[in-house]
Amino acid sequence: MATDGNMNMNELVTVKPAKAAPAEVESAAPVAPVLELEAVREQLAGAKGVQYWRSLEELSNKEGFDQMLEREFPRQASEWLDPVSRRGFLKLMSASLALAGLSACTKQPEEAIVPYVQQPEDLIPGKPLFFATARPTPFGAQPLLVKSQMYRPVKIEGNPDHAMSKGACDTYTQGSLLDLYDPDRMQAISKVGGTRTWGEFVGEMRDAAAAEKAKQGSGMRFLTETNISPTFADQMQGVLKLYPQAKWYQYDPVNRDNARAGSRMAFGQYVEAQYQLAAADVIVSLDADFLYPHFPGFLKLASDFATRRKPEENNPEMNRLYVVESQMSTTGSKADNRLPMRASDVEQFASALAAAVGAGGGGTVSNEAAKKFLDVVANDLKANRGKCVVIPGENQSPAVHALAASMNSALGAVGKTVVYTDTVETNSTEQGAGLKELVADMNAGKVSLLITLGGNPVFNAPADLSFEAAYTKVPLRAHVSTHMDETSRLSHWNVPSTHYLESWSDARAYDGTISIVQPLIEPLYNGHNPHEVLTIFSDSPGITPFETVQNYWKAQRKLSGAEFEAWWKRTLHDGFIANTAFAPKTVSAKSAAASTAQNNPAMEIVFRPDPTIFDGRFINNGWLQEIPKPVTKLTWDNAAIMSPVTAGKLGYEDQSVATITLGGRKVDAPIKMVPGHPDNSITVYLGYGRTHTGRVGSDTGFNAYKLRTLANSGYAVGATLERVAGKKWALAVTQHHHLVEQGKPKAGQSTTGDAAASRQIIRAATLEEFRKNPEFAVEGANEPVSKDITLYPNWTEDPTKTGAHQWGMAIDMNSCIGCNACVIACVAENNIAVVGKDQVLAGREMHWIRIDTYFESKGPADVANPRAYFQPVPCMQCENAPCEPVCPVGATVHSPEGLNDMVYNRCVGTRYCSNNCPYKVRRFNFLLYSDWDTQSYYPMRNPDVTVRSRGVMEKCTYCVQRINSAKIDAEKRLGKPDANGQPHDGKVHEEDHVQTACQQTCPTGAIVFGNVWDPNSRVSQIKKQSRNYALLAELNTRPRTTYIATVRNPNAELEETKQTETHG
Amino acid sequence: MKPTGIYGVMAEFNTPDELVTAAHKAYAEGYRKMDAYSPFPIEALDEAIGIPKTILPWLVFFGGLFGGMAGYGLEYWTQVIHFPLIIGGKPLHSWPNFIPVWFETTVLGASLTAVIGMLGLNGLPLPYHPVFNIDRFLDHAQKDKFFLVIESKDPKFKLDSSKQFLSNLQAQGVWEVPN
Amino acid sequence: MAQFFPPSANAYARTSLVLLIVIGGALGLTGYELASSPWVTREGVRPEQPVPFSHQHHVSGLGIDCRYCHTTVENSSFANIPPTKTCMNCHSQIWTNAPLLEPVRASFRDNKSLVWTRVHDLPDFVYFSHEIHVNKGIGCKSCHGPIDEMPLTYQANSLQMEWCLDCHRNTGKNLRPREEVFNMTYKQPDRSHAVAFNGVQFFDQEKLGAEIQKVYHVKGTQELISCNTCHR
Amino acid sequence: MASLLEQQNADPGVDDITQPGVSPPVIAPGYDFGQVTDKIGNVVLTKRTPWSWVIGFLIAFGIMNILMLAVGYLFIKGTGIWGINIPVGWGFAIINFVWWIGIGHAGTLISAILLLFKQSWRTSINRFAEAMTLFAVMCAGMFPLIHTGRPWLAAYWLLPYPNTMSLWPQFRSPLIWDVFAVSTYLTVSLLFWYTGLIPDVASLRDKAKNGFAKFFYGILSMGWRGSARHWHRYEYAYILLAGLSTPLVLSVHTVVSWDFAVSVIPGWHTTIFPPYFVAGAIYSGFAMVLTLAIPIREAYNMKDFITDRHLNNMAKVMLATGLIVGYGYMTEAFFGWFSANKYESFMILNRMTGPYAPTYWALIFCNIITPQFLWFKKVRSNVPILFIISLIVNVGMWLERFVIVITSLHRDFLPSSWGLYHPTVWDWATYVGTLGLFTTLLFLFIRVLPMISIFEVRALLPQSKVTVE
Repeated sequence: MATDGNMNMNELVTVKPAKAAPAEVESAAPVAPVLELEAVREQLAGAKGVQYWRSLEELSNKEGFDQMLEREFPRQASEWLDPVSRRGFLKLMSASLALAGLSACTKQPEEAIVPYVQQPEDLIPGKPLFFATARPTPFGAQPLLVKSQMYRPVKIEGNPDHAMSKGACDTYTQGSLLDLYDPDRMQAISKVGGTRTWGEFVGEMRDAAAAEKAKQGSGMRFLTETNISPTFADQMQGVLKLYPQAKWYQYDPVNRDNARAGSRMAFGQYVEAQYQLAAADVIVSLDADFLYPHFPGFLKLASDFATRRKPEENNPEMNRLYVVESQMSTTGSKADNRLPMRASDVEQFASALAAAVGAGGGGTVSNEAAKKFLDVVANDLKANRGKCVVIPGENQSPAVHALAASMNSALGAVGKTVVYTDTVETNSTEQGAGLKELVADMNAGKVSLLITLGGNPVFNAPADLSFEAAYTKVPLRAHVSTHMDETSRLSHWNVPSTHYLESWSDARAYDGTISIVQPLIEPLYNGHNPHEVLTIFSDSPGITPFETVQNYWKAQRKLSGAEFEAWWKRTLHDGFIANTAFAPKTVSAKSAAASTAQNNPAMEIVFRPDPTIFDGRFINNGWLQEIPKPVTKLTWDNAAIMSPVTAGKLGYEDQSVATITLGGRKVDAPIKMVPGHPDNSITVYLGYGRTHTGRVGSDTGFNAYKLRTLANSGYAVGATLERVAGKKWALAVTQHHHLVEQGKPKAGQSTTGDAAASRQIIRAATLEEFRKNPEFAVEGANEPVSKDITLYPNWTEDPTKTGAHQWGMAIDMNSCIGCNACVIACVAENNIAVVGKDQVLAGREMHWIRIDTYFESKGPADVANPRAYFQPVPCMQCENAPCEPVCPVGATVHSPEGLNDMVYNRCVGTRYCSNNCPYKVRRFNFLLYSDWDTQSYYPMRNPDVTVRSRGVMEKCTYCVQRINSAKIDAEKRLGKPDANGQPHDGKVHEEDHVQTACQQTCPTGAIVFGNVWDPNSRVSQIKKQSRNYALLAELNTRPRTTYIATVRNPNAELEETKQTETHG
Repeated sequence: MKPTGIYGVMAEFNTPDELVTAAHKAYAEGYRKMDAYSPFPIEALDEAIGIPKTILPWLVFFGGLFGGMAGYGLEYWTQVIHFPLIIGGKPLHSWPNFIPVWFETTVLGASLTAVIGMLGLNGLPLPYHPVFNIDRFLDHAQKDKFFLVIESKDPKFKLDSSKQFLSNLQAQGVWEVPN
Repeated sequence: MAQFFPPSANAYARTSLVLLIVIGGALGLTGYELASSPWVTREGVRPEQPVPFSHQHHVSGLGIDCRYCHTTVENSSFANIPPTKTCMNCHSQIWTNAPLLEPVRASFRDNKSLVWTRVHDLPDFVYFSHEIHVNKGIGCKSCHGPIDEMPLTYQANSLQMEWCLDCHRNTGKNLRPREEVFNMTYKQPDRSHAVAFNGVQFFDQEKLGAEIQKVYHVKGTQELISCNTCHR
Repeated sequence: MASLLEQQNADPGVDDITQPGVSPPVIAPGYDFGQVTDKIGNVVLTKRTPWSWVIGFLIAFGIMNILMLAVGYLFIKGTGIWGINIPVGWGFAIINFVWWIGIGHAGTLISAILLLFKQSWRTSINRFAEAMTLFAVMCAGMFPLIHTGRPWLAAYWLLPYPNTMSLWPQFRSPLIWDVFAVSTYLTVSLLFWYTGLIPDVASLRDKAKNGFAKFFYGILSMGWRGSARHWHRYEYAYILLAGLSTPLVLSVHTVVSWDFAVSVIPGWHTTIFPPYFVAGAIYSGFAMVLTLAIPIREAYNMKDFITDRHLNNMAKVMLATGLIVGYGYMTEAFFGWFSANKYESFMILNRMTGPYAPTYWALIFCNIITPQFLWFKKVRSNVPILFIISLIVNVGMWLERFVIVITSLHRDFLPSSWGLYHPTVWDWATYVGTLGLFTTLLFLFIRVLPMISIFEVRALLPQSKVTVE
């Protein structure tokens, strides 16, 4: 059912907004009986907004303004970690109150209960509702199913019926839930002078529009983010019709200009490449990081890729991935053969490869290793015509895209492993060029009214455009944005934008399927969505976004009345409009010309979207900030990432600070070494170093946009580095890769990955080895001691085996691509706290599941290009759990169904359990990490999971709240006829789909959970595989979580080279 | 029992030897209700004034037995009967893990019995006692002199003769000890 | 008399030792009693409510079923507190001018919720589910007491963990046939009074409980006292 | 067996074994009963408190307030103010706990075991060694409580008492064993100490002029009057306590060692721990007794009672236990190699060469190299050097616990979760603060109670001998 956007939050029955851990803490930070969002809004608006706005009057006095901001706004970020603060005082109060009472005598505060006046019929308080919607991104919509508790969105999942999701969901989308409740969002409409009403804004805009009307809108410009909404495009066309001289530009800093330009070179038109990896035996990535959510169409690519990585004993087949790349990416980590190569050299490589497979191009590569690699790849491609595909990187030049297209054509891949379709954007443009035109117009004084809908161009426009200077020349500037950002502070009018969970819209997924974006909640912060803003300029002002979207689709579908209503309901229910996926286009790529790129030995710098905060839009999102970036394991910062060799040559260590100069522009950046990174190249992530953002994002990282120009948006050559003497930039890294922490690794020095290999923590084989010995993962490995070796000779009954189900999990290391989606899904599901950079530095991050990354180098030759392994580690739920016997109060005990329960309210926090956990999966609230003060977070929390207080241990419980709810559902079905007409046995079965949060969101299905007592369950089937092994089995912990060992499929020819190098 | 306001008679000696000799003589004389006082333990006095062997060791034995049984009983009842929890794949009655607490409670029971029993058998606390009425005793009994007291409860006690008897033992002084 | 302590000191010394032990014990006992007292548990407390709603009148007097108001008790962990609309279903017809009901009418008129004081309030780390209890044959009365006789609602039991465990440890003692769950006049079987279950007459709660436990698949003690049954 | 106390003077003690014929008396000659009583009693009963005491006390009290501050802040903020993290869940708190508990072993050991072994030289030092035990155990006992995340709950959830949650402690946990072991140890030590004090307090009562002092000591002495019948039971009780304390004192550090040995962590999970911990405890305990005895006998001119012979004997005990501890270290290293267990061998290698290698080698220097000097009589009779060695051993034993706790935890099984531990200012403040608490209590003790057992010294004098039959 669709919410009509009219619900009143005040009416909600308060079933405890958030579950509280210890009662005593409650007394100090009482949960408001009624969720008074109005009051919150007022308070927030009053507390910061007013002062903030007053200071905007002083735009001319920039210095004073900045000081003001420092004092009033971003400095509050320090409160996050401030040792003595108001929160500290509250904690003192809670501690003293707690000390005053004895456990059971702690009297609970009186609580109010507030029923509806009229209860919605579909609402069952205590049971969640699920609504289908979609999250628009520049690369297409993410189809979603959002869990709503009492009409509060609490968890985002992928839409299982949608081909592009199949129930999976990516890292950014999982994290976007926190953005909805972000207390730092813009709260009110304002003009330079202060708070204004929507009416005033509309009035002034209409006046300005009227003035424009006279000159056909020649001074009117719209700047939006990449638009994938057909309705919006339609609306915009309508507006542009009214103002024929007006112009609409789209700009996203992470855009597809290169791909579009390449597509035009190859096909003469803009097309979208849809790779069908399920059909590909050989995949070649030319610097394409397609196994990470910042790649267009990621979910499907990852899922298709993984389906071909599951060799079984009786079917030992899998695909092969070659990666040539300019960083150590998740994709490179999964590669069977990987070649680190500077981004600027890839074009030559692509050109030579195209020549080798007969697809135009030309030239050769000079480097011996690269040449060998190229030959092998070319042969393998040619041997697998029609079953292979070449994927160009988003960062790569248009020429690489064109070369890839012509290789795919030449190799017969088109129609098989790649199809070309229309673009996801409603109006494809080369955005950089557009922005350049807009800046020129602004500078020329041609622009009198600029409406910026979303985006933050002042921060992220190419540095050489000097957007800021041009922007301030526009006489009237309005910005619609979720946060007060760099663009907002230079705009006259600021309108808070809605979050996608608050607004009506529509959007195309990468495959073209259109979803209706439906809101799950009334705008929390008076937000207005771009559709609504655009109606101001249309000929039908005042219509709501809901009407706008409905009207568009009525027109599109040529439906009306009940017929439309039925269609509409079904569409909302399904989450997408059936059969709207793009049909493949028949296009043929021109044979690409040889690359003219020259090898330039100067230092190269590669700009990439950040793995956690993307282009900077998620900078104020604590969940995403704290997710360790894949491979680097870095949190809360970006860094200049380089290879250890380059760092050594330049005399840098991790955390050294260097001034990077590129084209006369400078920025100070910390150094982070990553094995496998090509030498003489630096990778920087975009989006950090924001000057105007919320409390979370302030003072994090450095601004790489300062170096990025229009012409070199992917990479640039010619950077110079200069050491900032005596300065260290503490980098909060959650896993150190070298045995000498934070030091300089010496040549040939072993990594933790080597230790992991020797300890058989990661077990891997090549496909050849697997074929020869399918038992490689268990043979010769440390196996558990016999259960007979016990102090209790007459003890035969196992007390853990009395439950109706026995839960277990299998994690396929071959499928895991290290994308972190599981980590953040777990954070959202289990109310896991954000701790901040200082606490991460202290080693106290709270994630219940982590992705361990190991680099393995079997010999010196491997050090520069090690194999990488991802190993997600949640609680193992050991049957002989070492944590349990050491707890003095019985706060961690075993359930009869084999779960290792953690009872937060019983825990006194000795941390003994964590010490004794060989897997170190337990997390401790060293301080009060859960935010008990910010009211806006209360509705976000999962009411089925306790919010932990300080001094309490916590850990993964296999999402026991989901298990329990599934069990209750099953028990209620007891005796009723089941699917086969038999009386139901009251147990949870495979078809009940009880899933852990990590499993549900995993794009590659690497995590499988279920009842290990049911021999037909998927988890039992998978655990039966020969590759199944338990971590540290020799400790006799008998973990319920087991791993499926990695099998790689490297090309033997390249392996030989490695071997020779190793021995030579 | 002679209704008398006199607790007994007290004699002071300079050395332990003198005290022990005097005690022997008094015992030989037939006195039984008497006590010797010294600033440190003198084992020879046990025999000299006929002190029976104390039952304290038995009390301590039973104290320890009780402590141990209570400790193990508590463990067994709480872990096996009252709230059986599955801990680390071990049986509910994980007896090796119960040994340390059992041991400690045994020692605790025995030790408490030893001290409380000693005090109880000695009739302490007893801040007031007739012997303290003698100033010489107050000043020297806990320091450097040795005293022998024949109590009036003794059937052979006769104020004059007992006093005389003590004086004959080369006592440094002899006093009547008022009650 | 140079002796410092008077003869009476002996009595004082011994008495004070005894007193020390007695006082220590008494303090412990007081602590425990206090912790389980109604002052802490709010057992028997009738909090002030916007409207003095009488379960006695509505349930015993009018015979309204529990589920008329507590609609979700069989389907959700939360039994639902009726919206004002439910009250107004009847009270727009009867007692339309009763001053006592003015808050209800005002709520309906102004579209503003009534704010009740919660009577049965478990700590936030306890996850109690009405639906499973009701479906497994635990009557309303087992926890809520004689709610049909309460002119003003109060908490009939301590709702402390030991109270919960008492039933989770002795599963059979409160089970009744599912169709009797909402029956306020239901009586446990005894020698003189039988309860029929699955066509068999039971004269003994122990036997009835055991039978229901078997038929309804009520879990055993080990599972019901497992921590994650209530805490997560 | 009854009169062991008395028999002591007949037995010269260990010296006879090593240096026949040359043993100096335990107590300097020339004292009579009265002089002994006055000399020791006057320290307490003097009206003029020495300036040195006042200054020393104020310094100690000042340092103790650092503890109050640190613990106060800890309760406000949580254990996050310390340097602990995941993987190193235990830091200074547990190191200090084990260190203090170890120190707390000397007193009972001297009182009980040396009593049973008829070592008469124990007499002059047992009283303050026992006091030291009590105070050290108090300092130690504080740590397991404050190191928990929620001490306000741990304070009583660790005890078995009937409660409305129907819950009990989990008796399989070594931490519960700790609770019982440490509290039993504290109780028994207190009883032992108090029992020993009764006759001496009675002496003070009778000696005191001031009414308050008379009352105070009168209450404490419970009306002790030196009756032969009382002495008879008293001696039984004392010997029984000694007999009970001996296994107790061994059990306490054994239980503490089980905190580690029961776990699965490489470097912790080892059978050598109980004996090696007990030896270490005695080692550190004697070192601390020396550290205290040397200045105290200087300040209060007690050289006649705490003679060089005492220092010499304690030095020998240190040497012996130091060798056992050294053997323990070697055994650990040997296990690491001989077990062929990759985690164990990595652990010992990491100790010797990892980030905390300096602490390991410092501990080897302090605990193995330094005591070797004690082989030489010249060193044993050189009081300043002995004092310095005792300090070094104290530091060494603290480092030992640091090495055990930190290096084992910081790199255990999965290399991905390896980390480092850096103590914060609050870690140091808490540690230093307990030193303040300890010395404050010690100062108070010296001022208020006799630091040497008067009645036992009396019994040591030659004139106490009964020659008649």
